[in-house]
Amino acid sequence: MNFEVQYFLEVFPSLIKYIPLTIGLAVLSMILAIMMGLIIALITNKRIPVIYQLLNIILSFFRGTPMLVLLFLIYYGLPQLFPSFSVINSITAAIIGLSVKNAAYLSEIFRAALKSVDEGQLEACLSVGMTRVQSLFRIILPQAIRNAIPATGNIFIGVIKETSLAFTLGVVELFAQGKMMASASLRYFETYLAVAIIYWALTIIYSNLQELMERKMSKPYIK
Amino acid sequence: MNFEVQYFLEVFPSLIKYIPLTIGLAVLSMILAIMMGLIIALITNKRIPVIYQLLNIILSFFRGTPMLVLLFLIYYGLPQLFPSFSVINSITAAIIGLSVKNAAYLSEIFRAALKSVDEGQLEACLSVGMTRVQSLFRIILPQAIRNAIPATGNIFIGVIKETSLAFTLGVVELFAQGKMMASASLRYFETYLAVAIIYWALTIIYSNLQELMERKMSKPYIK
Amino acid sequence: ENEGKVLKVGSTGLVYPFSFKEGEKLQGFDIEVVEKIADKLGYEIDWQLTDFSGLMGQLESGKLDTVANQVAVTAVREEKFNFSEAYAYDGTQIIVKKDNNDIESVEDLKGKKVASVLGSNHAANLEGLDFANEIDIKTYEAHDGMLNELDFGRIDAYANGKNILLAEIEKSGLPLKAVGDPISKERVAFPFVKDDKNDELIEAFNQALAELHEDGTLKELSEKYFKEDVTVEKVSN
Amino acid sequence: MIKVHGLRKKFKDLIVLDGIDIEVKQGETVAIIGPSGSGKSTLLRCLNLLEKPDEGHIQIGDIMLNAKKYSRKEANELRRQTAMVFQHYNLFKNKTALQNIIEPLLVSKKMKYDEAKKVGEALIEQVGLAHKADNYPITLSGGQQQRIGIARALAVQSHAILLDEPTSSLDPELVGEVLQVIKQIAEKQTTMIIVTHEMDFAREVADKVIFMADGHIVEQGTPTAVLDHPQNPRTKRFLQQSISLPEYSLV
Amino acid sequence: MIKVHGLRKKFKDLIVLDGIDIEVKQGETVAIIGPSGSGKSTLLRCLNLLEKPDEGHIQIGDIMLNAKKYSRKEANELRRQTAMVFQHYNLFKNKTALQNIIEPLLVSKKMKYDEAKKVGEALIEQVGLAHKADNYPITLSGGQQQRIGIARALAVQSHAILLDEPTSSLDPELVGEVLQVIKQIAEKQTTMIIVTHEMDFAREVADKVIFMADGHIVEQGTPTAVLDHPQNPRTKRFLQQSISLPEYSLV
Ligand SMILES: Nc1ncnc2c1ncn2[C@@H]1O[C@H](COP(=O)(O)OP(=O)(O)OP(=O)(O)O)[C@@H](O)[C@H]1O
Ligand SMILES: Nc1ncnc2c1ncn2[C@@H]1O[C@H](COP(=O)(O)OP(=O)(O)OP(=O)(O)O)[C@@H](O)[C@H]1O
Ligand SMILES: [Mg+2]
Ligand SMILES: [Mg+2]
Repeated sequence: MNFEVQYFLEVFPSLIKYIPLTIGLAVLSMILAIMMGLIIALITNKRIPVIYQLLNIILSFFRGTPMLVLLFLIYYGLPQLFPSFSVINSITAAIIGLSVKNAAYLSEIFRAALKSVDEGQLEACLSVGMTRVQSLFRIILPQAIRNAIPATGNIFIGVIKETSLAFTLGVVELFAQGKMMASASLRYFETYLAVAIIYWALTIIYSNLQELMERKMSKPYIK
Repeated sequence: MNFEVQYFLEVFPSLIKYIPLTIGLAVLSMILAIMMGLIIALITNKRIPVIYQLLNIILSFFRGTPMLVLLFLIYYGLPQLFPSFSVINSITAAIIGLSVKNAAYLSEIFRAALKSVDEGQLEACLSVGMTRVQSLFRIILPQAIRNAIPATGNIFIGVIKETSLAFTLGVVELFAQGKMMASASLRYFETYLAVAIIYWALTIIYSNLQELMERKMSKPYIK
Repeated sequence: ENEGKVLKVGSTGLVYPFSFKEGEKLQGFDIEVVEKIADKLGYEIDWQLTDFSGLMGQLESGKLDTVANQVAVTAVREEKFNFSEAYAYDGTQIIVKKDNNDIESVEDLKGKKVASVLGSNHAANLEGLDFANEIDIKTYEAHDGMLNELDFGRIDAYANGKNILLAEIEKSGLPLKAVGDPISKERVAFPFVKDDKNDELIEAFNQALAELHEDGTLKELSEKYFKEDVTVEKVSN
Repeated sequence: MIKVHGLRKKFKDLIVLDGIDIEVKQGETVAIIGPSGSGKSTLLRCLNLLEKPDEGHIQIGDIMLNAKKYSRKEANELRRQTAMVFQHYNLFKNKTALQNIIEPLLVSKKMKYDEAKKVGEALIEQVGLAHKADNYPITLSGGQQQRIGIARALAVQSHAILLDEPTSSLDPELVGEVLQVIKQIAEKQTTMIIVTHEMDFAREVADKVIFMADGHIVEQGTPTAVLDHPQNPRTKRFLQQSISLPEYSLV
Repeated sequence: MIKVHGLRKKFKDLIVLDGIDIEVKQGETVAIIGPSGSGKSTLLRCLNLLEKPDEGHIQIGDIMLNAKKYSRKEANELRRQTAMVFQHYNLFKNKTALQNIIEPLLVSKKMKYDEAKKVGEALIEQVGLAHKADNYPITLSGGQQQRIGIARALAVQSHAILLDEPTSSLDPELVGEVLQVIKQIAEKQTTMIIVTHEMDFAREVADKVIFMADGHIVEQGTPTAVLDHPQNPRTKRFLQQSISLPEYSLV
């Protein structure tokens, strides 16, 4: 067989340098996505007639469009329509694209999680004189979060990988670096295997963090 | 502005021809993914010590690795390790990659859905003399499916778009055709907008089907 | 006069031996040519790495001044962009497995499975053959696995730029060979957005290129990467 | 003091409250009884606006509200006049027993943490659960959860407490401990309205018993009057059915 | 006929059944009473192997099983000897009332659909719910759900029926209708074990009453013996507490 172990091992140090950028992009996009997703979930939860339908159509666009196309439209398309958008730099555009798109997915997850919190919890809050907003932040959300963690984790793992699409906008991160190394060495298999292993390791690390968090959050729910 | 409407409209007919292939790939991969995902969910649900940990590590590899890398490893990597794999054609490799990867995601969804069915349902089945397998197919699964539909729908929408990665293996479907037209005409914006609209339409059509299905399945649960 | 001015040049870093990374350093034939030109004109280069569709998008939306990535001059591209003079010549080359004796000329491609890659003009050249409809043409997204694809025997032949293919066959050591003469000839040049402001820059590029030809720098670079001079149009064939 | 006048509530076409008039004096305990679906819960829920009434006037303490038109602020003010104890306890699942009691103090009353904790500890002592202060609700028995629910309702020191079948989700053994706590509170001259199926308890604790059916108040008066000498045939039928289960219904 | 000998069950370190011996004759109805946590549910669940017992012998009808070692096949056979009625009904949520009754016939008994439907319709008639045959469980009241649950248990014509607090999730009003159905069945000489808190019902229907506490059988005998003239002090205390709630517990 034709697997060059030497090269395979040498790939890692150069790839590892790009982990901070990948993680940074992913975490920042995720934070924004969570904030937007939560706001959307709270709005759609109320089912205000026209806004609800409109929002649903917009959300289906973001959910339905391939990430690559979305990034392309934001970075190259928008400036054609509105010249002032041309000041957006590539990293900003990537973060906008990643967060908007995943906000659309997260809003569905959050909506379901909010629904999963027993109606009686809100009633109890109101009955002791808390306002709706207070109830939301002190009682409802903390319970909803727990239900939303696994699905949100899936999205985050997705985002980590989707950052690689930012290469279209000129952001060289982990995967882009891997592609470049592969095409310089022509050792695609070794390089891509190394890339896979790094993503795998990131996923495992994150999964463990998530499990820790889940365990902590489910403390009140264990008999 | 520099948007060529004429070209934009002309793109559609050529793209639409590729919808059947995209849908075909997506549906076939999804069916396989669902079958595999269900089997994995049933196995992991039992938490058999060694098998459970092992399976989890394998699953995290498939969940964590970018689809593109996975396809690459399957199509170009495996034959280097096992020459007999070189007979796999590109469509087969794409379907394997798509289904294995999404099976890993679905298994988590199904596991949660199975858990969400009240333990009492299985006990009721057993108490009237049904076996575990009978209980599963007649009572537990039909109830679990209902809980799993929204998340499974998300995955399916994802698969529709992920089929486009098969282009790396030489499978020309909807998005690949779009890319080819764009790079021939250099009209990326117009072409990609058309691509986005078609994916959007597919998403909306699917979402409506899903809502129909959800409504049908929730008949027993409406007071 | 251009002291301290910045030239934004895009490349993919994905095409050996034109534009690739060794460690963290971007290098390759195209890269060095632009660096030499920038030196002459007194520009700092701000390299932007992105994939090929991204390059075209960035060039068009004014985020790049030009692209150094083996951009061949074609009719469609000339509609959108102005080009500098050529700095290299290339052609669409067919390669096959070494032990393949069925294909000895372009005509032998009839009935065979032949691959090309998105975004390259070589795909268009293949489709432009008189008997193209008799060839089973397959397009792939990227060049990545193509040599392996040919080696595994999943395709019969592969068409791409002659300069790339020869360099890669040598480097990879795979049992592949070039067949016949290139089926087309292309000029490789620097594209610029059609804009009066760029005319001056193109003029300066052309001037610099002429000087680099003159003093043998281009020839030297070419031989460093290709072991032959691809910067002049071959009169034979 | 609670005054309700002409309270009406429909769910779509279903008339659930059909003109209810009630007066509860300061410190009085009123028990509401009646068959399932008669509107007892809806009445309580309208009093603290968990359900929006269609028509009528509600006065609790100094706050008076017209169901036809009221502002958000008025609603909040009225709501603060009462605290509710629910059939299914509805403790905050993500908070410990003590935190459940303190939470409304911190949030609605903007009390300092230390002060709130003192109040909370006194209350949890009062319902006999000081040793369970750090338990999460799920680890408490139904009876214990309900006692915490009562302590939480007491904490906010509202004008009146509304209890909706506080013992009917409990195992028979656990009913006693909860009723005992409620009895103590009633004796302290807290204004209370309690919906209950426990006739013996109503007889013992209530100053007034109201029998509801089909969205109407059918009969009201002292416990003896309503429970032992009912006038209305519907009241009689209801009392026969529910006091002496299961013998009667089996014959 | 049910014979249980030396049945033991631990949950981790907690001994829940500590050597239980029971004999129920063909056609007999046995009522089990006892405080919460005494192991009543666990006992029933061990009988049909929903819970795996640690030790002991169980015989139901012709099928005899040693808890220490039994095959899957033996377990299935024993399980078919009984049918269970649950406190929370546990109707199949995705099936209509009639389908709930028919399902075990189609699946466990491999009956033809038409035949099963006939049996099902007779049973749903018997529990008085023919008019609700096509309703899904969620649209039925608790009492109606439990009656369907009983019909489902009857459908498989097992050797014995086990009922675990069949009425304790029900609103007081709905208890009667369910007890009535159970009484009818008891009169038909079905072998039954029923865990219940309804003392009056136990007195009327049971041939034998068993009082359990802490995983032991403390006292057993005729209803009159156990309920009216209990010998053991624990039985006495338990009966005092639970028969006459809430008066006693409040004093
Ligand atoms: N949110 C709602 N939407 C529609 N109908 C409702 C709603 N809440 C209650 N109802 C209906 O209003 C009627 C009165 O219900 P309510 O819960 O007030 O009765 P109740 O006297 O409390 O009965 P129970 O003793 O069973 O608690 C019932 O017919 C019920 O079905
Ligand atoms: N699956 C389980 N895991 C651990 N402990 C359990 C489990 N099931 C029951 N127990 C414990 O076993 C003991 C007996 O429980 P069981 O449910 O049999 O009591 P019970 O007599 O039915 O009580 P109740 O009247 O409340 O239904 C209790 O202490 C209970 O906490
Ligand atoms: Mg009620
Ligand atoms: Mg029990």
